[in-house]
Parts: sequence; structure tokens; C-alpha cells
Amino acid sequence: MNIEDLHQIARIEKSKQEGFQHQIHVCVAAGCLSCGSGQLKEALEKEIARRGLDTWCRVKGVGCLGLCTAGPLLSLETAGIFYQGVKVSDVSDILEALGGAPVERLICPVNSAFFRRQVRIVLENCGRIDPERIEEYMAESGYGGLALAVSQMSPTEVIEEVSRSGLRGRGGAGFPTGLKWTSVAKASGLTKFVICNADEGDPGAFMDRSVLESDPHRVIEGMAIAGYATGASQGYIYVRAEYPLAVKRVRLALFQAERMGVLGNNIFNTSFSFNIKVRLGAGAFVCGEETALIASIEGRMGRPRPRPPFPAEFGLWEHPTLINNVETFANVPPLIRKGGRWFAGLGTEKSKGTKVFALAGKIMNTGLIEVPMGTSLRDIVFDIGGGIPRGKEFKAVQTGGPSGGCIPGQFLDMPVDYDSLAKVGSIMGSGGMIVMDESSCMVDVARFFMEFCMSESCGKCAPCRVGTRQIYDILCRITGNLSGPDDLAMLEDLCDLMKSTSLCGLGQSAPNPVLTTLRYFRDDYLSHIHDKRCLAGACKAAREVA
Amino acid sequence: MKIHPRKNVRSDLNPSRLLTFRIDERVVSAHEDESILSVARQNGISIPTLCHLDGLSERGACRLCIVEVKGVARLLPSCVTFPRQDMEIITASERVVSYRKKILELLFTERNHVCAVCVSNGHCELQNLAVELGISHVRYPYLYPRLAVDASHSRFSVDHNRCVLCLRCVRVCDEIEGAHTWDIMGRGITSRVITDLNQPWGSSETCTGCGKCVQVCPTGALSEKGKSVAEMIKRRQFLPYLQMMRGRQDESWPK
Amino acid sequence: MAKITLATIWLDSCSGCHMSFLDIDEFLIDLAGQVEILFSPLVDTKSFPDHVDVSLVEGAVGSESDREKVLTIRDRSGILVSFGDCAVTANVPGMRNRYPVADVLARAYAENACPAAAISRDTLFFQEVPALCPQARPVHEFVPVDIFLTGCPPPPEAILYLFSELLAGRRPNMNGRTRFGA
Amino acid sequence: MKDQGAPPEASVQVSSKSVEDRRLRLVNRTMQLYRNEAHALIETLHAVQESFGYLEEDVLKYVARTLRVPLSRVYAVATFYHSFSLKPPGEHTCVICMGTACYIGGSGAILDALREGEGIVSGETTSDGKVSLLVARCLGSCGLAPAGVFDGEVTGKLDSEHVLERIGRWRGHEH
Repeated sequence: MNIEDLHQIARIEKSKQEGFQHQIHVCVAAGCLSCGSGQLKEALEKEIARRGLDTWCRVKGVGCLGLCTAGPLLSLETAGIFYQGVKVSDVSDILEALGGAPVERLICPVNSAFFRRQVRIVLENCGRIDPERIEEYMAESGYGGLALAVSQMSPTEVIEEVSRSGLRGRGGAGFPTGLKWTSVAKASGLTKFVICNADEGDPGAFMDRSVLESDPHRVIEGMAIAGYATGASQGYIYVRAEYPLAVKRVRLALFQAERMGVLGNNIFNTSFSFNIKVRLGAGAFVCGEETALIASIEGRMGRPRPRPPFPAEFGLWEHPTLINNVETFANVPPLIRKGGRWFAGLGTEKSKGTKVFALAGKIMNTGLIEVPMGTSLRDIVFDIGGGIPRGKEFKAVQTGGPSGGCIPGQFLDMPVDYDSLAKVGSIMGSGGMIVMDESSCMVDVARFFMEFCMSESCGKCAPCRVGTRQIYDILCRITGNLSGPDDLAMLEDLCDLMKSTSLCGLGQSAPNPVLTTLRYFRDDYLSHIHDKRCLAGACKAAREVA
Repeated sequence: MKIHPRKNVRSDLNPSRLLTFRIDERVVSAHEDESILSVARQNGISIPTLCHLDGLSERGACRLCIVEVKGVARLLPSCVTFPRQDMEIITASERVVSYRKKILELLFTERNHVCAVCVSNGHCELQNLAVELGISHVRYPYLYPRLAVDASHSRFSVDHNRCVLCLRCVRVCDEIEGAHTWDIMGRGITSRVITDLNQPWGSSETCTGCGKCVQVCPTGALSEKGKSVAEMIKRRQFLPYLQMMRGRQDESWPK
Repeated sequence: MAKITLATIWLDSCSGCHMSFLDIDEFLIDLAGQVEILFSPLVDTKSFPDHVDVSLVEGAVGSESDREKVLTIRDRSGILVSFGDCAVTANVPGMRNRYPVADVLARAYAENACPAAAISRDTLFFQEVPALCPQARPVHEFVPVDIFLTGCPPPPEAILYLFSELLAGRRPNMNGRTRFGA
Repeated sequence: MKDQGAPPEASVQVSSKSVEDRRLRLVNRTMQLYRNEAHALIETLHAVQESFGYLEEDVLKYVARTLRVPLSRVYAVATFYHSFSLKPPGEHTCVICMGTACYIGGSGAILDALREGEGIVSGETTSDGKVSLLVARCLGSCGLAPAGVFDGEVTGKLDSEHVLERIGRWRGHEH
């Protein structure tokens, strides 16, 4: 394949799509599939064929439309109409309304803040293209970034463009992507690897899953560009086995990309070659840590090892290795196509671009959103998210999963970016955002996360292995109203120990949910300890005390 | 079990730089590929360790050997940290010592370490560390897990109640004996050392019965049968020698 | 100089620490001149005095009655010494903590009885003796402890050192004089 | 020199299995795909889990020999990762999501109800062998919290009655 071929495929695909007067997009990402969008799509196809409408109307399975709470979702691309909660019995009404007045009772307001306030870069194709057809991705300028990079830019220029964009790792810590690529490119060695971390382990996060299910080629293209820039010719996508649909679509996408020649040898008639393999995770949160992930790809237990040496010089099979997460790679193709300066124009001074969040918990609009960095928490929760259901009071928003923290109402006007979140004791994390209302006891929430860290601790270093268990026991005693006078001091003492002495990021950040709830919701703790009462009324006394 | 870059073998082809730096206010010099722990010990400065053992690969896991380095906020494990020119290392600041104590106390709570009835009483590295660090009592609640004793092997026994998961047994079996009979199952607080497919040691097909694992074990977890309280004394002088012999470059002596 | 008043007690333990105390031999005579024992298994007193300067508590807290005693002692003592490994770590009494109390009693008094006793499990729960707590725990988990004297038993030299420091009005530093399991 | 290619006894001891057991096909294919290299261990265990439903001890031995990985290492990997199970599963499988959104949404109460109503604890199979109950860290279906999977079918917005009812049906009794 050369660049002309790419443009040709895009042109053909475009004109084919324009041939249809109506395109009905049915969301077939995991969320809507589990409310029956698969059957809905089938019913639509059958009915269209029965009515003989198939020459001017087409049904297309697309990736996540965002508003998971209202599934199954359906969009009429040309008319710009969204239908929500669609059932098989609605099919004939929908088809009859085509071209006329929409079906009133199914309408999902598109001009609501949920849709209006989003800026989509990573999700630009989500809900618009069929993730199982490479041609549709190409019709949206897909693989154009790779073509541009390998044919007109030197590897150094690609890295310069990435550095100029100010893109930071979207996996959690926010390490500057350009810097990471530079160190891998500079590392000595002929064999290098690129790994995409799709082991999205944070409970309450589903951004990576949605991207892989809705637009897998974007990640593949990003990895290939990274391979070109760093001098790697082999890539791995390490994806959770718990995401069967994402695995299936990634495998299909890889197959198509190889067949089309955008992966393999001599890509776009250059000397650049790049291949990608899929490796399945097996249910270990700690494998999100770089060195543990590498151990897992090598077929071993995912136990982190001390760094340095960093994977950039001593990684997979001892070779220099670049590890970025799904969303980071997904940002790369548009960044190359449109330039680093364009990307740097979005977001805040130190956090550029946009961020995808998975909104969940006690919030009206649960689902997937993408907003510019620096959007305030209030805008996200109350405007885009539609606020708290059933007239309840907002209590906290949890970001960063088990490594993050609970942010109270007083910080609602804080801009969401890496540094502001760090300042209040939380982290950006991979983008899970869980909203809690007054019915959640924050000690119980801390206990929930500590239970998670305890059972996900790899057990290698003593502070994390035993510390998580001791902290969990204390939190159980507190929620069970069985705590002693010294428990609070011991809790703080152990959190400090784990933070300072654990081997890897999991152990060092595991105390964050406890520390932030202690800082902002101390009353929840004190009420349990002194009055033997749960302020939120959420904890059953003396439950599950070890 | 390769978890860390192999030490470069120094030779004329691969010279290593000699560095000068400070440990506890003392000026020392060492090669760039010698760990801070090893340099400190050569200079008579003791740093407590549990998972480290001369002659085995490093794990960096017990966290007892953490030290402070001036200008670095994080505490660094000295067994896997290498010196840099003009580095200033403090091995026993108040902060570091207090963390070491807490880690050791956590280890005491994790399993059932009843020194009074232990074969290794008086010869135990865990017990000695408690004395060295001045631990008079354990502030955290003991967890009292229910763990088994496996005495199925004809000469040795393993008592999980006394295991600190240093994994010296796993490493010596893999790296020196070459059998890899031992490994570690599960994760987190439920981790446990196993032989073969988590079967009784006595039924292991791969165990050569060499007993190296018993000798390197820092506590009474692995012991020789027939030893009563305080009678188990470990001898491991063979280790550095074996490592040298097995790691040597020219595989055979001139015959 | 006024004598310091002393109480000693054993809870869930073997009394070995008290034996080690007696092993300071001739120094007992010196000590007798400077210390007045108000309450101890070694003297005949029925109830704990209102105040003592120093209390040595041997043994783990293994029953509800132990717990009450330890609370009283803390209340009425100037300096409370956790005396020996059982008090400091729960030691041997703590080895039963992994098993349910009923199983422990059955094992000790029925299964291992010699000759095999025809005792059923139910009759093992006597009314006359204090019921065991689910676990035997160290003293400092119940009350603040001032001095920890480890060892099973603590060596006589360490006990002697403890007293000589206390008598000199100093807070003894036990580091290096004894250890767990000594 | 002894041939190093085929591990000794491998063919003898598992011959009965490899010839007759069709379930080994997927396992063998996976190992061949990776040229029987040790790093294929996790992928191979996935294949074993998929075709046998759990990791059978004999198969673990077979995999260890073929990939030339120590037995203890195979067991270590098999128990480190939560996707693998060493016990045969029940006829039906129910997975309850305990991700943050689902927990906030009440999945803890569902587990409590299952324990009280059906006597099942997560990670275990009912004594009649009908139902295995598992807990997932996050299904990624947070928009539908609390979510669960019943024999592979993801279902959202669960409540205790609904779950008890489905499990009761599997076990052949009503609630």
C-alpha cells in the first residue's frame, strides 16, 4: 500500500456512504450490548430488508455513543437525531419516521450539555464509524498520520512534534510522552519494543475499553507511529481478558491492518516495518505497573521490580521498551496530522489536550465523556453529568481509582488537570470519575479501596503485603464500630509507612483513598469511633470484621 | 529467575569507573557497579537486610535496607541502588530507622513467630534484627494466620508460620542448585512458598535433597529434622563460592 | 529511703518468668530490703492493693477475667511492666489463636487425655473457671504498658537490671539485655 | 548426547491424554503458535482454562513439560492471576461486579443477599455443583451499575431479588 492507495480507499468509502440517504448508527459497545443493542440491530436490518429500504438506508454498528445510562442508543447521522432506550418493538416506528418528524418519545436531547460541552479528539470516531471495518477508519483520515510520519518526517521530527504538543501520559502519572519517547529512541540496542498498556484495572474506569471497542485502529496507528519514532519494530497490546469484545475487535483490526499493509514490512513503501501482537492479561491490577506488565508478557507472575533500570533502557526481554496507555496512543494520530501546536492549543498550561473520563456512580448521566483539560469539576459533575439523582446531596467525587482520592465539594470549582488533582491529594489516574452522594460513608469507601489493594497487592514487598492488610483491618474495625482509641493514629502511621517504603506505585499510592478521606471527611471517621454511629447510615455495625 | 540486570563482569574490555562518594559522612570509593549496600558493608557500616544474601540475585523486596540519599525525596533500597559520583548517603537517619522498625514489626505480625519454641531461637536473622533495631514489642495487632507445617520430606521440614517470604529458598534452588523446586503461590498477604505443584515436599519429583534452601533460610521456616528448640544453626559459607564457580566465564578449567 | 511497693501477677502463662525472678538468687535478699511486695503469687494476699509503684504482669490476656485484672492493675499501678514474652507477644498461649476455642479445649482435655477420657465436648465448658476469650492477646493491646521485658523467660540478669534501675529512679532501657524467646 | 528436544517422559505420561482428549487441541495449538517457548505460559493457561473450564493438574504438568517451565513456576503463575481457577466450575456461573460504581450502587448488598439466601460465598461453587459465584473487579459496565454476568451474558441494573430469582431457577427452586 502506498499513500495514494490510502486516499483512494478513503474516497471510495466516502462516496459509498454518501450513497445512503439515511444511516442508522446502533451502539454496539459493551454497555449497550448488555441492554440488547445486538438484537435491536438485527431487528432493524431485517425490517429494512423486508420493507426493501436497503438501497437508501443502512444500519451500522458503531462504538460507544457516550451516554451509557440511556442505552441502547441509536443515532441518525444525517438528521442528527439521538434515540435512547430503544427496544425491538420501536423498530417500525423509527423506520416510518425516517425523513419525517422524529419519534418524540425516544428522543435524547443532543443539544444538552452532555453532548454540547465535549471536545472530542480521542473519541472523534466513537459512535461514528464501524469499528470492525478498517475502510471507515481510513475514510476519517485514519492512518494518514502514520503515512505522514513515515514518508515525510524523520523519527526525531516525530518526537519533536509529540514534545511540542505537551502530551502527557494518560495512564495516571502524567509523565511527558515526548520525554519517554526520547529516552527509548536514545537507548542503545537494535531490538526495541512498543507496548500498549490496555490493562485497565481501576474499578470504575472503562475509557480504554470503549476506545478499543469503538476505534481500535486509532490505537494501532498511534503505536506504529511510536514504533517509527523510537526505532521499534514489534509492538504488544496487553489487554484485559475481562474485555472479550475489545480483544475480539483489536484482533480483527490487526488482521485488517496487516492485510491492508499498514502493518507489516515496508509500510507505505518505506524501510519501516512494524508488527503488533495481542497479549491477554489474566486478572492482576498490579500488571498496570510497567515492570509487572513486562513480567506478565514474558509469561511470569506480574511482580514489579525496583526501578531503575527503567523499561526505556531495560524492558521487555531486557531490551529498551516504550510503554504508553491506550488513550495516550489514541491521541497520537491526530496530533501528527494536525501538528503539536494545534494540540497544545487545547487544555491548560501544564496539561494539554483533552481527557476522557468515565462518569459513574450517583450521577444522572453515566457514560463516557471527553473534555478539555482544565474543565472544572462542577461543570463535569453538574453540567455534563446532570447532577445527582433523586435530589440527594453531592458528597465527593473519586478520581484515580484505588491510587486516587476522594475530592469534597469545596474543590468543585477546581480545574481538572494533573497538577490541581495532585494538590488536593488525588491523581488524574486513567480517568475513572465516581460521584458519591450523602448516602456513602467515606470510611466504607476507603475500606472498599483498601480491600481492593490488599487483594491486588503482589506480596513482594513487606510494607504493602502486610500494610494493606493491617490498614484494612483497622478500617473494618472502624466501620464496624469496634475501633480502639489508638486506631486512628495507627492508621495514619501505616499509611505514611506504605507511602514512603513500598516498592512500586501500587503500594506507594494505596493509602491515598484513606488519606484523602481522613483529610476531608474526618467527621465520618470520628462519628464511627466516638459515637459508634455511621453518619451516612451506610455501614452495618460489626460487619465482616476479621 | 532474572529480575535484574546481571552485573557486568569487569575486565580490561569492560572497564568500570571508580567513584568517590560519601556514606554517613565518610568518604568512600567503589566501582560504579557495586551496590551501596555492598560498599557500606565493605566499609564496616552495617545496614539491616533480610531478603539480601551474598551469592544470590537481588530482590529489593524486604525494604529494610532503605537509605536516604541527599537531594532525593524517596528512600532507596541500598541493595539495588548504585552509587554516583559525590552522592551523599545516610544509612541510619531517624526517619529510616523508624521505618525499618515498623516494617520489621509488620513482619512479626504477619505469621506466627513464636521464638520461644523455634528451632532457630538464638540463630535467627529476624530475631537478631529485632534486637539490633531495639524492638521491645510489636505495636500492630498480630494476625495469627492458620498455616501448615509440612514434614513430609525425609530430612527437612517447612513451617510456614515462620516464613518471612524473603524467597532466598526459591532463588538458591533456581540460581545455584538449578532445580527450581521452590516458588511462591498466590499473591499479597496469602502468598506462600511451595514445592512443585503445591504438593508435599516429600513427594516432590524435582527436589534433589541438597538442602541449600534450608541453609539460606533466615528463620526457622526451613529446618533439618531432628533439631529441637534453638538447635538449628545454618551454615551457608558455600554460597559465594558456588556462585563464583557457576558464574565463571571460562566454563572449564584447563585439563 | 522509702521502699518501693511491688505487685506481680501471672495471667495466661506458665509462671516461668516468676521462676526466673527467683533465680536472681542472693540478690533477692538485697531486694527484699528495698522493695515491699504487696501482691503476688509469692505472698498471701487476696485482693489487689489500691496503689503500687511497680507491677510486673506475666502472661497473655486469655480470658475475660484476665482482661478485668489487667485493667485494674493499670489503674492502680505507677509503672506497669509487661513481664516476659507471653505478656509482650502472647507467645505460647497465642498459639491457640488460630483455632476456635472449642477445638482447643477438645484437643487438650478430650482427644489427648490419657487414658482417653469419655468426655463429651459439651462438658468441657466448665462454669467454675473463667471462660477463654477467642484469642490470647498481648497486654499492651488492652492497657498502656511502660516497660517491656521480653524473653521466655527474661534472663535473671535482665530482671535484676530492671530493678536496680527502677530503684535508682531511672527508666530502664532494656535494649540488648534480652530478646524475644531469650 | 541425549536429545534435548523432547523433554523426557513427556510423551509417555500424557500420551493417553494428548491422543484422546480433544480438549487439548486448543492448548497444543497455542503452545505451537509460540514455538513452545516459556513465555507462552500465560497464553497457554488461558487456553487450558477455556477448553477445560479450569486448570486440571495433569494438564498443568503437561504444559510444564512442553514449555519447559518448572512445575512450581506453573503453579505460581496459575495462582497469581485471578483469571485462572484450579477447581472445576459449577454448571452455571454468576459473576457480580464489585467495581467502584457497582459497589456504590449496592453490589455488596447483592452478595450479602446471596450469602444469606443461597448460602453461596464468592469464589465458591454450591454443594449441588450447580452454580459458581465469582466477583469481578470491574466489568467496565459502570454505566449499568450494579452489573453482573450470568453464564456469559452481561446484565445491568441488578437488584438482590432479581439475582436470587435467577440463581434459584438454576438450582431448580423458587424464592
